[in-house]
Amino acid sequence: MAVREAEPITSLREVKEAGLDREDLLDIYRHMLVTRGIEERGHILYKQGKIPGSFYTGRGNEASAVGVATAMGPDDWGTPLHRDMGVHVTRGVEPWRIFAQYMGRVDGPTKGKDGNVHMADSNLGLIAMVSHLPAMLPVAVGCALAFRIRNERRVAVAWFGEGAAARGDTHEGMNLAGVRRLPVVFVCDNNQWAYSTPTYLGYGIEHLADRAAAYGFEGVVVDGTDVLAVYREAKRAIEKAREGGGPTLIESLTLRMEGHAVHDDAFYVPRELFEEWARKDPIERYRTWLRENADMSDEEEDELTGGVKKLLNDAIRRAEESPLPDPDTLAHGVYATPEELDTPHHK
Amino acid sequence: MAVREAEPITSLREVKEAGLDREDLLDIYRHMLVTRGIEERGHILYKQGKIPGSFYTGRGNEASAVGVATAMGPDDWGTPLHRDMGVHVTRGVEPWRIFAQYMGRVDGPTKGKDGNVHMADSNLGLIAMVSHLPAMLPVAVGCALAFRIRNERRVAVAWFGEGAAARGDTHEGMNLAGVRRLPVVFVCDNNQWAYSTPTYLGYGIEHLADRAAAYGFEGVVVDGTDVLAVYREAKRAIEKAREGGGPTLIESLTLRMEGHAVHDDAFYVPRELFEEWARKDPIERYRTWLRENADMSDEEEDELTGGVKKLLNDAIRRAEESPLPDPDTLAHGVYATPEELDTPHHK
Amino acid sequence: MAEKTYLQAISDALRQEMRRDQRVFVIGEDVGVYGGAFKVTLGFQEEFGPWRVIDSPLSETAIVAGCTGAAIVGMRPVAEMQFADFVSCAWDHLTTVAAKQRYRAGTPVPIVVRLPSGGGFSGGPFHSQNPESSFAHIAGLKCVCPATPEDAKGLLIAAIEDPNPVLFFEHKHLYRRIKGEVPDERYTVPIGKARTHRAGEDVTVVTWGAMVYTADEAAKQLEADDVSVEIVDLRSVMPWDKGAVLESVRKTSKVLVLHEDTRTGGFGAEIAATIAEEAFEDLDAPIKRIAAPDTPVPFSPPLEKAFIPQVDDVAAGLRELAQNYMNCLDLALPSPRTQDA
Amino acid sequence: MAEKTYLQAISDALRQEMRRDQRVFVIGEDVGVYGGAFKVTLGFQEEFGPWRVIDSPLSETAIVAGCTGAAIVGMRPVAEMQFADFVSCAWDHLTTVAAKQRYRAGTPVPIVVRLPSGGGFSGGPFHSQNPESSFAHIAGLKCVCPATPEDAKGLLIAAIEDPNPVLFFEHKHLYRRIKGEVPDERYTVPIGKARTHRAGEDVTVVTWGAMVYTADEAAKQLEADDVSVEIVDLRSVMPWDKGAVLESVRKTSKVLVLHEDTRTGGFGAEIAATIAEEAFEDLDAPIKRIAAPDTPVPFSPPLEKAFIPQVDDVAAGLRELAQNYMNCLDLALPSPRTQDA
Ligand SMILES: Cc1ncc(C[n+]2csc(CCOP(=O)(O)OP(=O)(O)O)c2C)c(N)n1
Ligand SMILES: Cc1ncc(C[n+]2csc(CCOP(=O)(O)OP(=O)(O)O)c2C)c(N)n1
Ligand SMILES: [Mg+2]
Ligand SMILES: [Mg+2]
Repeated sequence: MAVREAEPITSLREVKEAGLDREDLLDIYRHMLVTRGIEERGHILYKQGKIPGSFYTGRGNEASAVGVATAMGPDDWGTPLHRDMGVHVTRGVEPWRIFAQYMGRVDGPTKGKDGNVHMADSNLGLIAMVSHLPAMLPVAVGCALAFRIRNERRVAVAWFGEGAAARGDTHEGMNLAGVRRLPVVFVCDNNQWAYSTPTYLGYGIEHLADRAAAYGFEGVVVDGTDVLAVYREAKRAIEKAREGGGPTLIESLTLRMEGHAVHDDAFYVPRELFEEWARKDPIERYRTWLRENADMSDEEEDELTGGVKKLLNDAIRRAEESPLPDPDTLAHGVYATPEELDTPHHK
Repeated sequence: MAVREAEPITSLREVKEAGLDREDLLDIYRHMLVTRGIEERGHILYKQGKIPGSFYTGRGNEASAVGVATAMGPDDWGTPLHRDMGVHVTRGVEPWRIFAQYMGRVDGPTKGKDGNVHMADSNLGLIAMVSHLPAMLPVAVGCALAFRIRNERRVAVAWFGEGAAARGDTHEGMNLAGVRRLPVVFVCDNNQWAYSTPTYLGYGIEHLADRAAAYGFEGVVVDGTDVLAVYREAKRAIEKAREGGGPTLIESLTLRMEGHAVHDDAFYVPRELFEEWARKDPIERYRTWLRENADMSDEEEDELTGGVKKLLNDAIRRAEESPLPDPDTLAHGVYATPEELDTPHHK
Repeated sequence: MAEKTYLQAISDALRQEMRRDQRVFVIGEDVGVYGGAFKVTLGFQEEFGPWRVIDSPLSETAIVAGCTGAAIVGMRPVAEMQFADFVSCAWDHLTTVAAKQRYRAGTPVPIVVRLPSGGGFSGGPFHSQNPESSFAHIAGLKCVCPATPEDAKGLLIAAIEDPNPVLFFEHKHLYRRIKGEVPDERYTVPIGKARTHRAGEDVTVVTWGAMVYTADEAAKQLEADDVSVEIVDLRSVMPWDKGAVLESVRKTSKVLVLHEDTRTGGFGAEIAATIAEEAFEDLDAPIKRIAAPDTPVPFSPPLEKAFIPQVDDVAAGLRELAQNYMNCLDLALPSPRTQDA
Repeated sequence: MAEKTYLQAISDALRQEMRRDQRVFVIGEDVGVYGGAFKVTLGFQEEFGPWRVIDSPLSETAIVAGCTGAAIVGMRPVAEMQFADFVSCAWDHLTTVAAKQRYRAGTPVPIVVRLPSGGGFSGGPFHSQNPESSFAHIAGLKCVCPATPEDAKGLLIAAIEDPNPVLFFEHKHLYRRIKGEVPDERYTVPIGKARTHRAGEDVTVVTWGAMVYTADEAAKQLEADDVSVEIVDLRSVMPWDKGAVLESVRKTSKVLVLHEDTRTGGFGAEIAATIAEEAFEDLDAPIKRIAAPDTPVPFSPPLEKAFIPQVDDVAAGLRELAQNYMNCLDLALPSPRTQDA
């Protein structure tokens, strides 16, 4: 079975059909700007020595992350990975907490216990990733299993990279989801590289979305720089899952626009490829679309970018005020206490 | 991509084209009889209390195991599983050693360290299975990798059950084999049940062979009760791999004709299914074919079955003479010594 | 109150919890129509339906990771490994995700993984193992190893209630062999509290699981020598009841740590090391460990018998300790320590 | 002979072996053009080509199981885990297949798995672990943990030569920090033999890997107190050099076991337990363990610093032991033991 290749979105009419009003469209833009802004600022903080450890960004993946997250319902759950900052932003994590996380401060979602994008706010329906890829994918399948057991109209979204697609966890999760037709959507962030490893050394087929057929569900390839097309495909897949139609595998094609992490200059990626994909920059592309199709005015844009700038400046300031964790808390919280389960999810 | 469904073999001409002469045809028959005989006798020994632990048979899978093993070259390697006694028999393991293995005697291939089909003679190009399924599949891929590194015209064969196809190891092994186009043939013993679990609870597609497309190689479904068709497909796949054509996934369809192991009466398998597949018994089917197409005479048949009977009687006698291991040897052999690597394979 | 096998106690406890709490479900290979390889969930699917008694694909990572996901959104999953040995296939998930999620991200993972473990039936290297030591080293997991039917029930319910990932090691050799009175009503046995299986004065045995019975037989042998043995059944190795162990050691001054898992790096080492650090001054003899030798579990009966600690091995160990004690008394003045110094 | 970093010693040793022996190949994520995450195989692919320096998919089981298959048919594979932490994804293969194949089936599995391990860089819970204790418990595996460039080379070559699966733990914190003279010619350091990193009389420290240097700094502090510390660098934890440890303990009568991995069930427990069993009469003080606390490795610098044993922690531990020794002398007659008895 050949996968379906999604068409780009070209007109406002199509967007409306997909369920977005103008407010939503601007929100999407704002989320993409905030996402990139957080990572750009993070990079600077890293260079200033304010962020310990390593530093990763998802530059080039903003449309994909924000597009999918926008399509999720408020009660849906997801397991975003290290290129998916846009998911956290879209679901409402406050940027200052992300900077606090980066800097290992107590107000980061992990309180300094873990670093960089290894975080999530479970009150926003997100589960924190681990390094091991893609260990969270079968966890998302487990969320979907619970939704199915309880007959809830909720969906889980599992992200994974095209490199991580080689791991057994991908397979076990997808197979279980397929055989039980669970309400889960798999989103492959195919950014063409896994660290220094190009796709042709990672797998022997053209489209990873073709793997969906091996599990009995649908696959679709979407241009990951087209936020509206990503949104439309995610929305379709999520609503299909919600209606009992089973999983979908969405392969979102982008290019990882920076090195694997801050220490990596990506010498192994042909320069022309970077140039080619820079021309398709998802934020620039969407900005143009908004101006051409949604009458985004100069004032609107200035207000928006100004707002983002202020948000980030304030966020960094607030994060820097957050203290480093007290070493005496080192051993706290290895085990949960019964009271912790008295949350809305554990009823 | 739809998988290819292999045609049955109907005439002697086809068989000759596939590279078998009449001697080979009778050998195949003998190997199938020996295979079933070993397991039937084993079952009796088990009931007599002479075999400790549990006991598994591959009844119904004799054609598949013998057919594939017959297609392998002498320098090829394989990792047969618990339904594949026919592979050991065809590659030349002496039956008395198998009985010794069953009974935990020192002359079994594992010297009493392991039981039942968890054995192999590495001098015959076989690697002993572990219980964990299908942990040996990526090991076979590793053999193929070595052949490729050394530019040898050798092939590895990896068996796995349709149930075990759900495990991550299957995926990782096939993905590596696919991306590197390694000389390995994957043989799925699809006997429709994984213990009590039917295929529709194991995976969400019709033919497991379809998974080959997810890794960029060919898949084929063959009737596992037709030893000659199995042989032909295995031969094709093995020679293709030998010529640099990469892996093939062969799904061999049978029914597990007994319970999962001796303690299991398989109440969960519809009786009619057993009856239906009993009519397709691979040995009976091949016997008829030999009589109709290869002029197997009564005398020939009697000689053959008589020979097998004697072989097995002698084998059991000899195995029973083999001593149980000395408890003082318990801790021997956990670690290998350097001298052990002075074997033909380690040059 | 009724007499039940260890197996029945586990089965009944699980059924009781499932009746009581809609959030509890079971998932594993062949747990449905077949009732699981050991029939612990026999009849469950009829009662609770196929979505609370889930026959999974042969897929340990998907089973356990699936439980984690379900737990995070509010379920109380109980996974069955067909044999404890196969949990190696879920090692990464358990140690990487389940064990660390609470600490890192503040997300409790209330899952239970049931693990039919232990040898004694010629199950061979892959159907006989006792992997509790490996998991007990991983912060964030709990490891429970009941020895009696009553504890099996109370600890299983405690495990399901516990907001953390709990590995529940059920010893297969106890399943049908061990019977005992089990209260009908719901109750929990606290995880981390040892039980004095046998009170004694002269030597302490610290053990758990099936070895409790081996120790008990050995203790009976020692009665003839007028040596009184105290058996501390840990009931869980993570957390383990250090207080109870140290208390017993302070009383007897001699200790034998016994387990069925292999010796080197087994959890017995932790117990012995802790005693050596915290009760050193109370000891009258070296801390003895008896455990399986450092080999895979062999299949053939004479080898397996030599592998699993037997009553005679334990009795011999106890005698040696008692003996050593006598020698110590002789040497009391001047003590061996001062001679070295 | 030339001065080299620990990293360079490993890289050069591997290159030397690959030049010498066609059977040796390397496989791992990004080991080719990129030269591996830590650049150990930088330039290797140019020299040896893409079939002896194999960029694998992100697939730890396939990498390590693939090595096993290749080894069985005659190769000498060296796998690289990008970080030691990711070896959890190959746990099942290593413990189920590689560790047991020789014992069960008589099939040697001569593979090496290189594991960049250890913390100290805010790598967080998944880029900082020291998983040697988990593997050391599994019979059939060997675990090597060199501390010096010279040992790193000699032990890596010994590991490649060894007919068994060897896990080679390279401490990342030593990679570029530690330099030393490394002979140019090919040589091996026997696996299982400890090295006296520092000779002393009063207290023994048993340790390995990066903690050797922590212990050394602490020992220097203790010089001021006139306490002479002996440091035994185990160099491999499986097999571990019990003889050398017991010998040192017999000399000093006081021992501190130190490791960077977490405490409970860490390999230090095995060492302490063995000493408590076999050198009990030689001890003048409780056996002390210093290790990381039982938590995942935290990311934020103040937490990570509190997690990894620091020089001051070790020095304090040594002082306490030395102190205890003094007390012991006071109490020598009558000894605390006889009071209890
Ligand atoms: C199991 C595992 N092995 C190795 C790594 C180290 N690693 C981190 S990211 C990465 C590449 C991931 O590639 P991909 O899945 O395509 O995601 P991308 O980083 O390209 O978004 C690797 C190998 C890991 N995180 N997990
Ligand atoms: C990893 C793992 N989990 C569980 C088992 C227990 N088990 C043994 S055979 C079996 C069913 C295997 O089914 P399949 O792969 O179809 O092979 P078959 O026995 O049908 O030939 C199961 C679940 C196992 N061997 N390995
Ligand atoms: Mg990628
Ligand atoms: Mg089957």
